[in-house]
Amino acid sequence: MTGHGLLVVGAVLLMPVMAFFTLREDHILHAIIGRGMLGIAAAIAYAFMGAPDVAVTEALMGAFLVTLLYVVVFSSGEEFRVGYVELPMIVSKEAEKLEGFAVDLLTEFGRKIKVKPNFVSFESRQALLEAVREGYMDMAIGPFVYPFDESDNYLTLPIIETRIFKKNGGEWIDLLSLMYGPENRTFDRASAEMEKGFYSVLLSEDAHDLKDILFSFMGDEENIAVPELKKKYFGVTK
Amino acid sequence: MEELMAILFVSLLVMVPFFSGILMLAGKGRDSRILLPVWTATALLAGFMLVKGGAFHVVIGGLYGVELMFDTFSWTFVLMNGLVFIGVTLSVKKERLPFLACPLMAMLHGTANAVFISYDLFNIFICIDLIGILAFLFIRLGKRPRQIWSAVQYLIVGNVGMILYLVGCLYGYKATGSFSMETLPAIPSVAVYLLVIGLSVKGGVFLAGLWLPEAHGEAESAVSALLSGVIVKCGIAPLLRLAELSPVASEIVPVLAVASAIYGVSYAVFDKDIKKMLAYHTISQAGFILAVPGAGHLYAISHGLFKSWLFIAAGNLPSRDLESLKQDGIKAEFWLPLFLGALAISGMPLLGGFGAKSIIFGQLSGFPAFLMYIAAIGTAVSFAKIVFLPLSAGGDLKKALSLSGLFFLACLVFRDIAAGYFVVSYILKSLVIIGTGWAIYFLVTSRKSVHLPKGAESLEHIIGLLFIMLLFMIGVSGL
Amino acid sequence: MRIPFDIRKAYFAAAIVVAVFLAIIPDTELGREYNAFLIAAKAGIPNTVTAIYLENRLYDTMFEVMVFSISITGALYFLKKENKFQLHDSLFTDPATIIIFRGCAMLSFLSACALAAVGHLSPGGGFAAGVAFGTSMVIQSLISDRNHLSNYLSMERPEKLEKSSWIFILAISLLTFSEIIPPDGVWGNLLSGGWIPMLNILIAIKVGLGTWALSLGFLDHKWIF
Amino acid sequence: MDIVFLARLLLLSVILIGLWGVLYKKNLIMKIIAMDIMNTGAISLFVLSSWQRSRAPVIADSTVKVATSDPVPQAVILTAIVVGFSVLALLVVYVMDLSRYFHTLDTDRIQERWKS
Repeated sequence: MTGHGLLVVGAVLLMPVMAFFTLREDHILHAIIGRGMLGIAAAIAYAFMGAPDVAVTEALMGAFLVTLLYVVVFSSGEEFRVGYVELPMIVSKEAEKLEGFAVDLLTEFGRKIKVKPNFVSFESRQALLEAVREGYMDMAIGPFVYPFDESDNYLTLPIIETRIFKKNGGEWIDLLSLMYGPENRTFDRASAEMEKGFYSVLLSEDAHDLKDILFSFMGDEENIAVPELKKKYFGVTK
Repeated sequence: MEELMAILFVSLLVMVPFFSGILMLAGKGRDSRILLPVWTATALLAGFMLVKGGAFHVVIGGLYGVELMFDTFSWTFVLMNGLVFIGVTLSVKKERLPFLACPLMAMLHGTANAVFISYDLFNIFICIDLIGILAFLFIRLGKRPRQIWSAVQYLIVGNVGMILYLVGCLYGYKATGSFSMETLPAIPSVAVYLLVIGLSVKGGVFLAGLWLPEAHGEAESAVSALLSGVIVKCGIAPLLRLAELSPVASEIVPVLAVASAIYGVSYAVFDKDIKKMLAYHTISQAGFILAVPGAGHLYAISHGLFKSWLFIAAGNLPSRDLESLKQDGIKAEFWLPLFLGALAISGMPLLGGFGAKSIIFGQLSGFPAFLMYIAAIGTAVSFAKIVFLPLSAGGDLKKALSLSGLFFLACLVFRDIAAGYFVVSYILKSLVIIGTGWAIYFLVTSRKSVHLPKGAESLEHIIGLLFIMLLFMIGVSGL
Repeated sequence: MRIPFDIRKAYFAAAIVVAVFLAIIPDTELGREYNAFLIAAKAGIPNTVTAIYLENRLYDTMFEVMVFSISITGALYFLKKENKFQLHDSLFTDPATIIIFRGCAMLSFLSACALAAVGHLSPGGGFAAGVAFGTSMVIQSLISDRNHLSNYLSMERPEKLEKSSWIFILAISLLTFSEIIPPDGVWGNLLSGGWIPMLNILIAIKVGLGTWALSLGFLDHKWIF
Repeated sequence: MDIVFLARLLLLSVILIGLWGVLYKKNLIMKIIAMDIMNTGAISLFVLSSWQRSRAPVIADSTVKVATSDPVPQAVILTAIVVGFSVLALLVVYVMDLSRYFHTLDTDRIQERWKS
């Protein structure tokens, strides 16, 4: 074996070693660094094997790729998307600041699991329901009432009790919309029956882990945040 | 002179679509009908060259350059490319396509032409990779999360297949010192197997192409039409050439073809989702195309036409579920195209599929022929589900055959007349096949529902099966 | 479907056997040592790899440019569409890091210029140069305020430049296929080898702008996983 | 042992390690990195095949005949490097988009959703 041959074998030997160390890692950042080193090992090997063009390209491309992936990992932040349709007390926007029971609840929930909610405004109920079904929004809050809004396309999680006014034709309206919403003029309250319902959070089927965590968050007996918020907005503790 | 002709053809078939794609990208054009002249030019040129006949091949770039081949085989595929694009463009005119769709269509057209005329292993590699990226973008255009997942699956499997193809190219070059397909008989058999596997991933052939039902079933219907009509052919056309030129491949490809035909049909018979069913039929029809390498291009043109028509017709339906369609019935304007397409794919005389199937069965014999007959009957069985869908009231038959429908129908009928297989024995044979299929449908499959396991369609399985197949091929040839 | 452990082992074993088969295929001695010589004599430039890349197999390179451009276009299209967050401030504020990064950016920019200009004479070439340029830009973007940066560089003119260089590359390819090539010039000169230096620079511009736009797209995004 | 044979074994093992990653890694980003490693292995095989134990294919003087490495595989593999890079960049965008919808990059969990 000549000296040059030894150099080639040595450089090539680095490649499977680097590849192994890259893929042995479960941490993505370490794997990216491993990929960078593999690129350098490959460039050295190519240079020894009489292919400087390929070596230059591989080295530069490896460097760029690693920087790019590094940026991806570095700027990753966790969030979940909540669509809302405004409804006083549940979710409302005043002076560029969102407040309301559901908003505070989800913010509290996000603080607990260290994921930020990202609230997105929607014009109409229909548009928001569509977005939840398509998976663009993980959750929806606003005038959504259990059991009237139940569907196979998403889950409903009741958060607070309310009253629903229902007509024979199937038309219905919830209490808060009737009190504050624009519909209160067109809806004839006298001919409607009153039923029990719950304001709810709609959860997309695509919100994979989120729904389990949120269900356990709401059902947790020791969690004092939920009753406190109920007291703050509605004056009840139940 | 031939050199000059080749440059002219390359600029017309490849460069013009590329330029128009870039210009549409820059000008943010959304109307795909602007591109109709480009497709028409392709189709007319191919038709003219087919009538004129003759073949020549040219090396572009001199020493170690890229070899291109212009013969009946490539012109047939180019003609199919042009016709399918015309039909799809006519059918999607009313929708507002997303901005990226039109430039991508133009580039896809050019790249597909480049694959069909290419006679160079490495050039085919790079063209198919471009096709893969375009298909990847196309599948994603519909925006549903599941489409993203099927696109990612498609690209990962396709890329592993392409790595195998690349290694095959390398071994070919090492043995012969050239990438030209003419050297195929001289390259080692392991390299040929690698090439076959790499191409069959893109071509949707048995086992390697199991990504296909997910991707084709989930994409938008116009996209599915392009996927089944053109993109799959970009894997199949080089595979056919391979089988023609290399003795090693000519043994292995028909085996894959028969397995593919049977596999696709057996899943399609029991599937209740109309788009999934059509996607499974793409796998089985890939088997029909590859069964006789010498005549595959004649089947491919028919398949491209009726499959893209069927996908477009299925996209208009109110529901994808065949059970609910059976209960509610479908309106006449949706029913007629589906009905005609289903008859065409089953091999009814006068409708494209007949001539194609006659060509295939005319050249097959023995056990493979028997298995292909079973696959043909299975096709009739599964399409009986569409043929016997009930009509609901209130349909408008006049609207049934829109511009694109008329176009496809005209192409199919012309195709069958051009094939010239109107002999009593062939007609009888195909009628018997269809009749048997429908009888089986009424007696057996319409009453029972069977769920076949689909576990092999997950990502790791497809990638792993590529290597199992390679090992199998090496083992068989070793014995 | 959760995959049983055994089956994947079988897949891997099959792959190992295939690899062994690939390893034992004997090499044939074809005497290709003087290939480079023939090619260099024809193209009229010393770097034969570039000669093949940009003259003999320019048809392949044309498709390669298409692959690269289309994937960048597609990536940017899907990056732009939704969830565009606010432009962030610089990721790094530590002065020592900033100085080192600035040096790196400068170095890779200079190497990009060198690689593009003399790609036909020495190892290197358009693609390597473009990627080096992209790297220098992404490093620059990591250390400086993006709002500040976007005051200087609006993305509109680069986009036009990218599209036009794309068209020029295709047009020059067509000219090369039809063998309309300017004279070779003096061996080893900066301006020799027909279209090759021109193509190198055009590809460098194309790839550089593409990678730059891509890295900016990545930087403007918050990822979730 | 022949150096070229030894090097070829090592490079094929790079491809195999990449395949192992594609088969066994659950995280999609890791799968993509593994695929890139496979690609690097294939590229290295090309470079190895071009190596004829001689100098780089850059010729100083066109009148003196010298033996060099084979430039053809090197030139075509430059193309393949670019293609691999483009595919990778696009895949990263898609995968990150996917993670937006599923809040996970674990392939098993994504596949679980359509287990019909």
